[in-house]
Amino acid sequence: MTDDWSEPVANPAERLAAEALIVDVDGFEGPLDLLLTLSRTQKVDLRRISVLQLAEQYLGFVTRARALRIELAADYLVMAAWLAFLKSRLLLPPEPGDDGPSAEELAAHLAFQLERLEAMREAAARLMARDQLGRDIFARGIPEDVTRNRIITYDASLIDLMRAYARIRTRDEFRPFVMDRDHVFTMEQALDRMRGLIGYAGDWADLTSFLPEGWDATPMRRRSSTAAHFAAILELAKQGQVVLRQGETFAPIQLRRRDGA
Amino acid sequence: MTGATERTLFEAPPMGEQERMVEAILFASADPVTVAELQSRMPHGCDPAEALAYLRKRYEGRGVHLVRVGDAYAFRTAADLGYLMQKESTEVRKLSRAAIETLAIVAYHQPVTRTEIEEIRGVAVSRGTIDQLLELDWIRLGRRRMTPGRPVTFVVTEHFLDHFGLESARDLPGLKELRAAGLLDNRPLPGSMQKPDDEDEANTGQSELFEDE
Amino acid sequence: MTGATERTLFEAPPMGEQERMVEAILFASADPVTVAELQSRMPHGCDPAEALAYLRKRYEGRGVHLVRVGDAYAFRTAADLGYLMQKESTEVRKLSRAAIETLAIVAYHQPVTRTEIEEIRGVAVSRGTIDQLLELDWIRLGRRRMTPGRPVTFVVTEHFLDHFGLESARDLPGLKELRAAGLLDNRPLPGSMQKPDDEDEANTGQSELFEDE
Repeated sequence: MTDDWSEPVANPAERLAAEALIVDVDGFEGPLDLLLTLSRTQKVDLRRISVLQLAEQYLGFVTRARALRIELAADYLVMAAWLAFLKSRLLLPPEPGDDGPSAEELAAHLAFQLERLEAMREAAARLMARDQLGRDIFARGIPEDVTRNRIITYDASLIDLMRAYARIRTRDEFRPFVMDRDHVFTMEQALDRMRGLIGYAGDWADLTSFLPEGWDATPMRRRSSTAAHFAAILELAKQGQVVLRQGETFAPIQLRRRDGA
Repeated sequence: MTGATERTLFEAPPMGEQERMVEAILFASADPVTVAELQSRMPHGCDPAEALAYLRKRYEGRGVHLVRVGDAYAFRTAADLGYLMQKESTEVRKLSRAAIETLAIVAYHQPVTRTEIEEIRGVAVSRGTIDQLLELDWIRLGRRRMTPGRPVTFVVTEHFLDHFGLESARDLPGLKELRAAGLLDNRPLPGSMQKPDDEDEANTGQSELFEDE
Repeated sequence: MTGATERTLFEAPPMGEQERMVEAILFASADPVTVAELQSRMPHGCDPAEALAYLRKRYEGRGVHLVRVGDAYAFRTAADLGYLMQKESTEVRKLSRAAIETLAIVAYHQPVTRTEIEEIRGVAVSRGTIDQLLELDWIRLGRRRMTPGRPVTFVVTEHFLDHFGLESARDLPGLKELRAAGLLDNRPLPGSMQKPDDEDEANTGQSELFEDE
């Protein structure tokens, strides 16, 4: 896979030092990318890579970069710290009672990460090498667009129709924005009414007996019609058409047609 | 041209291969392609005219034809399959309130004039509403009223009865039934419902009705 | 159902005719057409899947091929004739290495979260990289992961398959080998979860690693 690292290297250490100086850190896409590049100098299958050697290579790289006052991003330093830790763990025998992951496991995981990244890079290269649409293979040049005929149909059900009709026919009773005057009897109405009725009032009669049918059912209607009729008879009295009397305060008001009127 | 001498070194590809080339070029090209252009794009020694003739034959009777457009060539879907290039989608919309109310008035009061509809609705009826109902074939023109101005009247159609599942406009439920069905508020009614007219306008000639339109 | 009786009233067109229909529809479209859409555009009782099989055979070895893209089908020029088509080639936007790698990771590991992509690449994935791939319509959002935070996942699109000439994501080159090698596994860092108990395997791997020193 990466064994064909073309240039022959006489002295790996020298070669590596030169490489580290040439390669700008920005040229790497993160510590893992740098590690993968470094691992290639080992000229072995990634499965057989020496993680210890790789850790040393990386730490050497970081040291030289610092000597050259190259600013290293934090993640490079984090990786350096982790590799330094891994290196010491790999070199020293495990402490008895240490129940964390073994150095070998950590090293194996790093090797796995490198192998996986390498595999993805190869997969990406293979993907991009495929025949691509618009470059190697082509779609229809004169697509005949499908004409989309949208037919709009209007629908209504019998219920809709009936509701609509019911709405129109009951509109007179349904006046949401008008003050409800159903329970209001106006003086004009009462006057009209009384003018028609006084002809029959030859004898004293209670005002309440003149109230229209249905207007004594609720207090509101009774009050409204009583007030309207009271005002109406006052008007008629003023015009000299009726005579009024009341025995005492709050006693029934009585009226009769004025004789000769 | 650097390729000129090189080209003569190679034999022209077999006709079957040339046919493939023409097929691919015509397929992918955004415009019809002339023989000259085919020639310029194919390897030296090719005979696009001959390849075109073979290809044309190959596509005879297929769903796609090789057609000549001016002095150029292109693939086109067979004319008899044009109907496959259409996609019909039906969108059902609810009638507007104005339309459904107008329709209801026509149904319950037919034959009814526009002025009468407006009186009943209490608002003007737009030309568009009437047109829509005419277009839907739910109302049509009835007899002219024998009143000054001889206004046209509207009546519902057979199609309307069909759509609403009615045998005749007389089957429309009355207000009492509407109330029983819970479609009306339970309030006293001002005056009784008007029965639909019994006038028979089935044979009304429509030609004369359009005269004043 | 009303359609059931209707269907039996009409015979489906003969298979040759159905083949023509599929041919015409696919030829006319630049984008792949699904079997369901073919079905909806063809007369009742047609079997587009069978017609497609015949048609595919018919175009084998031609300059234009019938290819499958996910659940859809399209005609595409034969790859070996790409050199004739320079005129049609569209300028392909140069993708960054990050974008190409991210695309490959999405394709091979899908559905994959952004964190997983970053784990594999060992570096943060920039918003722009994801946006570019989304814009190209090569990746799209998949289902949310049912893990804490419910992170979104990315998957490749049909358009991706179409672009790279893949019938399905299963046909990605080397997919089987990568899976067999365990390179598509999402292995956590040891110690971040439970300790692997297969010590023997770890030792073998490790001893091999030491040999090179």
